[in-house]
Amino acid sequence: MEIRARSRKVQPHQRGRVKQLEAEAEELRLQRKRLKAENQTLETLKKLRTSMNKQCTDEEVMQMEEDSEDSQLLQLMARHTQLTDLLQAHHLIGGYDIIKTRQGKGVCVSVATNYEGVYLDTYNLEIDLKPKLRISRHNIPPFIPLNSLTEQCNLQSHFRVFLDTLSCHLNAFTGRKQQLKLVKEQQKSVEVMESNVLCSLLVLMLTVSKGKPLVLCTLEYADHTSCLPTRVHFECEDKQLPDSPEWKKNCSLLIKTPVHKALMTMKTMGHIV
Amino acid sequence: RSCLGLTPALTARRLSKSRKAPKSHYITVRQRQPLLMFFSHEKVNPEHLALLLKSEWKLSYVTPLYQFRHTQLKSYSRQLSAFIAAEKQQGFAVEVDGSQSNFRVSFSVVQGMTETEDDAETVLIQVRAGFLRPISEAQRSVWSGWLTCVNGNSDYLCSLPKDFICLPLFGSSGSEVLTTLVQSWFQKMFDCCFGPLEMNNTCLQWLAALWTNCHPESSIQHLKMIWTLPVVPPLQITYTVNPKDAWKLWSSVRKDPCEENKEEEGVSIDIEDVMRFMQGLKSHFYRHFRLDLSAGCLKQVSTALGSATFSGRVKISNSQYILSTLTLLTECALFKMPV
Amino acid sequence: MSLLKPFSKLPGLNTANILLVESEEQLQQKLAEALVEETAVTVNVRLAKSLPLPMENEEHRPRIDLVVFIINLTSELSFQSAEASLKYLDPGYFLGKVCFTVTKARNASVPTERLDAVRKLAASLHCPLVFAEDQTPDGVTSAAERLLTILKVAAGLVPMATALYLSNLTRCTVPPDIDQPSFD
Amino acid sequence: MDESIKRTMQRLVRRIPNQLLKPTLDKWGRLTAAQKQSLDFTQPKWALTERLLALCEENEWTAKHIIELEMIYVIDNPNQGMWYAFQLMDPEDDAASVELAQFKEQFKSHLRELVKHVSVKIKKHTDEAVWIRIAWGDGFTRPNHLKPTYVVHHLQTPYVFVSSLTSKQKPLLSQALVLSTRYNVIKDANLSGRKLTAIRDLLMRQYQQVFPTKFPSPLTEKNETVSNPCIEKEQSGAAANRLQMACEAFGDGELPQLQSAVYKLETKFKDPTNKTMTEQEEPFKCVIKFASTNLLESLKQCATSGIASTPVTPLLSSIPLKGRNYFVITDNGPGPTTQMHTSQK
Repeated sequence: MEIRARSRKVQPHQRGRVKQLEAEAEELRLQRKRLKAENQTLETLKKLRTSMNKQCTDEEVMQMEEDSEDSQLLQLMARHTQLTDLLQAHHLIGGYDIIKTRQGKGVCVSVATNYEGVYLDTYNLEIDLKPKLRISRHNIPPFIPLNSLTEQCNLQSHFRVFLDTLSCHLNAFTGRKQQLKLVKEQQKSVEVMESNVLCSLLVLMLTVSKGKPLVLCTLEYADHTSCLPTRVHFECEDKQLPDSPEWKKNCSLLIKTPVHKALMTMKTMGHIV
Repeated sequence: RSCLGLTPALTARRLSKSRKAPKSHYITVRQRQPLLMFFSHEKVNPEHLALLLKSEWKLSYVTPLYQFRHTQLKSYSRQLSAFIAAEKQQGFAVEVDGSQSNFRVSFSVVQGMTETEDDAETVLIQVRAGFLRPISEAQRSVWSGWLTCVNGNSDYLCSLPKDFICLPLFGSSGSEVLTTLVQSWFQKMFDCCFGPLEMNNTCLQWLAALWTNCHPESSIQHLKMIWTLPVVPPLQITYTVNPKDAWKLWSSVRKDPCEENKEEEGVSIDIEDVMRFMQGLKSHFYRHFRLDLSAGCLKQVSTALGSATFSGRVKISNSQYILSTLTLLTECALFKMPV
Repeated sequence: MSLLKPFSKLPGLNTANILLVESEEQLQQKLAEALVEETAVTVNVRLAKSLPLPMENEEHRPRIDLVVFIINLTSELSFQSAEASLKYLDPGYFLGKVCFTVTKARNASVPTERLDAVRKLAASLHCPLVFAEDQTPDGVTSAAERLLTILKVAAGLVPMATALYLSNLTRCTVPPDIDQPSFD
Repeated sequence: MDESIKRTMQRLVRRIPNQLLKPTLDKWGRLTAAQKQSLDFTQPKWALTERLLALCEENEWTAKHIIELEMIYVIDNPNQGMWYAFQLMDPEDDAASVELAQFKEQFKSHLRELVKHVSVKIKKHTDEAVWIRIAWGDGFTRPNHLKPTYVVHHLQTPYVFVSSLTSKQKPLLSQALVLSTRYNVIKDANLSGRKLTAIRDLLMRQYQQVFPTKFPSPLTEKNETVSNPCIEKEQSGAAANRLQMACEAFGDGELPQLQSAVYKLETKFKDPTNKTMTEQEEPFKCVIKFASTNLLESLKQCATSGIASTPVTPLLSSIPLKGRNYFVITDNGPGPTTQMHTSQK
């Protein structure tokens, strides 16, 4: 509210303003049109999906084809959403993609990672079954402690536990990586001073406002299975600043929420530029 | 090449299927048993021999020379010097190291580099660069080459008209420009042709076997072969075998020596032996890498006794086996002769 | 072991079917493209790396009228592979329905022995031997033309000529002295 | 001006190719606008070198500045010289939390304890790699800036890449590295090549690996070309299978560019047609070297074209799998096992 009020105060030229508003209105109208079209497509898709789920007869599909020109595309889109939903459900109940290889002498496990509903990298492990379980090939980066995980979780007897722990590590890692990517994309004023391949350490340079000293924010992710930092630390020439109630709040915000979201909130609050 | 020709000697141009095992010929100093009558040579000038062993030679074949006389080498020396000087004046870029220099050519006979009476004596050509002063210590050898015929096929040599001398193998070492000049002078003078002498798979395999066969007398240090496989980018495979193991394999694939009649002619080596030897090496490789070397091309063979590449570069490092190596190369060069 | 048989299937109308066998799969595609250019008859080309052919294609594979073995002379493997494939052909094919094509014969790395071996093989099986230039489009076209001539006869599309008759005229012969060492 | 600085500068300028000289100097940012203007990059190298040496004197650049320039050039052009990979083993508990500042300080102090005269410069590069330049001296001589050792390490990973290290310096560097990264052991990873990026990608698994999946393979789809209906490939299934196997063994897309792989074979000679050799007790000793401008690509092609049989032998697939290109192969004990195991040098 405060921000809006302030912005209203600054109105330079009335005429220019009218034009600007007109353009804005036009754009909004266009957007409405687009949204309507989109909505309709979604409606059709929904219909298609329900009919698909009911395993509709061919006749109905034929009917659909007459209705719209893009029916084929729509069909495909519907099928696609259906499949992604299935896949998501599969992962939700804790499923891994496992297939047999080399005539049953081995298996290949895929561990998919996602963060905030976005699918990220998929990692694979090829595992020999005999004489005992052994990872023969994988594409997991070397900084994920695969060897110690196999020992800790006892690969031989608790394969499932091993996969869950590994998945946990991988999801946390890709999640942190994604957060870093988002920070770089969304927060142009924030400078990433330091990070490492494991994304377990992040040093950010924050600008409070022009002319004021910069704040060096260090985030440590000592728990490698988590997307949230274990320690947040501020450094500033203005020694008082980190202890101010505002920044105390920022600190707890950063510890509780993913860094890109926390920074967004700090920005809207006006704590950083 | 004619497929219908019925004159056997002229159509069948392929390497001998068997050859004598190389014997060490101490061709420089040691006197030899007079009973080996067809080794007409007695001594090769050690200086010449050292020169032959020193460098790597680029090989070419030469068709028979018309009216070449071993007695007129002095005059050839003068004529070739003059020819090079003339070409230089015409702007032929024969500068060596940018220095203004005169080229002095000398022809000489390398006595004793023959195996049969039909072989013409080897001719050595050296080009030295001097600094204007005609005779000086500062003269450096800038180019050398030789023409030879060792154990040339007597049928072929005898079938040549009287005025032709056959020295089919030409080796050169030094600036390419000078090689071209010398070749063009020979072409003009003796109505002959030069062409590059590539060494095909069989020839290189023969060399590998012949050198390995020498191992007990003179260590080969290693047997190194280089193959290239026709993939993109090309894959080069260097196969280096321990000398003892190479020799063991070689003796295991040789036919039972009892069958051979061990006369003074020595043990003969059969092409079958060579093929079995190569097959053995290839199958050992295949067992490990499941990759078939037969799909590729043998590009180079080398041992401590010498090395040879597909493109026709040869180095002979050991004087004892120089004649058997040159015999094989002479044979290769003779295939290129017109019939 | 499944033999490829020349007469187990019915011929198609105005159709000739050719099988190109080449272990290196270098020339066969180019050659196939040149062969199907033919307009007078429908030419079907089947490509294979080696014989035997996979069983699952058995049913819809047309009758093969001519089998061509393409041998790259610079590669020993190429020759060995062709030699090994031969035993999967019904003897009936050797009555004029097999042809050998060699490439890279002019390459300096080719040992003369290998060409001799190919010629002996072709001669012993009473097959023609065609030399092909694979580097230039013209070379490929002319090789394709020569193969087409044989193919049309083998497919019975040329009146008054049979494969057996043609093969008697075109089969490879070996000079009598091929086994003698040089000059001796 | 110090003669050694002059020599270092001279060497460095000579090393940098003409077309890279301007961008590198720009990045360095030690030249004033006017000085930059005065440099004519179309001039021959020796003239440029003379001019830069004069500027060197004028601006009173010290060794520090020259080192800066050198590091800029080397970091931007990492695919030069020979790089060797080392592997850190047996981490301490706090190995995963070593951060840059701590590492820098520790490494420098540990190395200085071991060598009296040594110049160490550490720089963090944008791809999260830490670049270390070490100029070695000994008890009596000052650090030699003409032959520096370069070390590249990604914190929290067990790999270190080193170029131009002598055997005398190796134990010193090893000790400093082990201590400052909080590991216990460092060993030769048996991987080397001219391209740092290639050996890094191989060890960090930053290239496209292919795994068997139950979904229709995108590999086969990619290779289906529309061709004449009259042309049919009889063995397309087998070809697709070979391609899949080759991709599983060596990867897909752009493969790390290794130049060579060496195998020291000390295995029994076994050949059913050769009784004498098969009965030999001693192994057949030979060394096999594979070389290509892109070795993995060449080997992959061998497998797809059928020159190499599929499935690819573990010996060849070990190159990407284990991230090594030097192997010693011996038979597995005296038993009848035909399996070969690779053992460390």
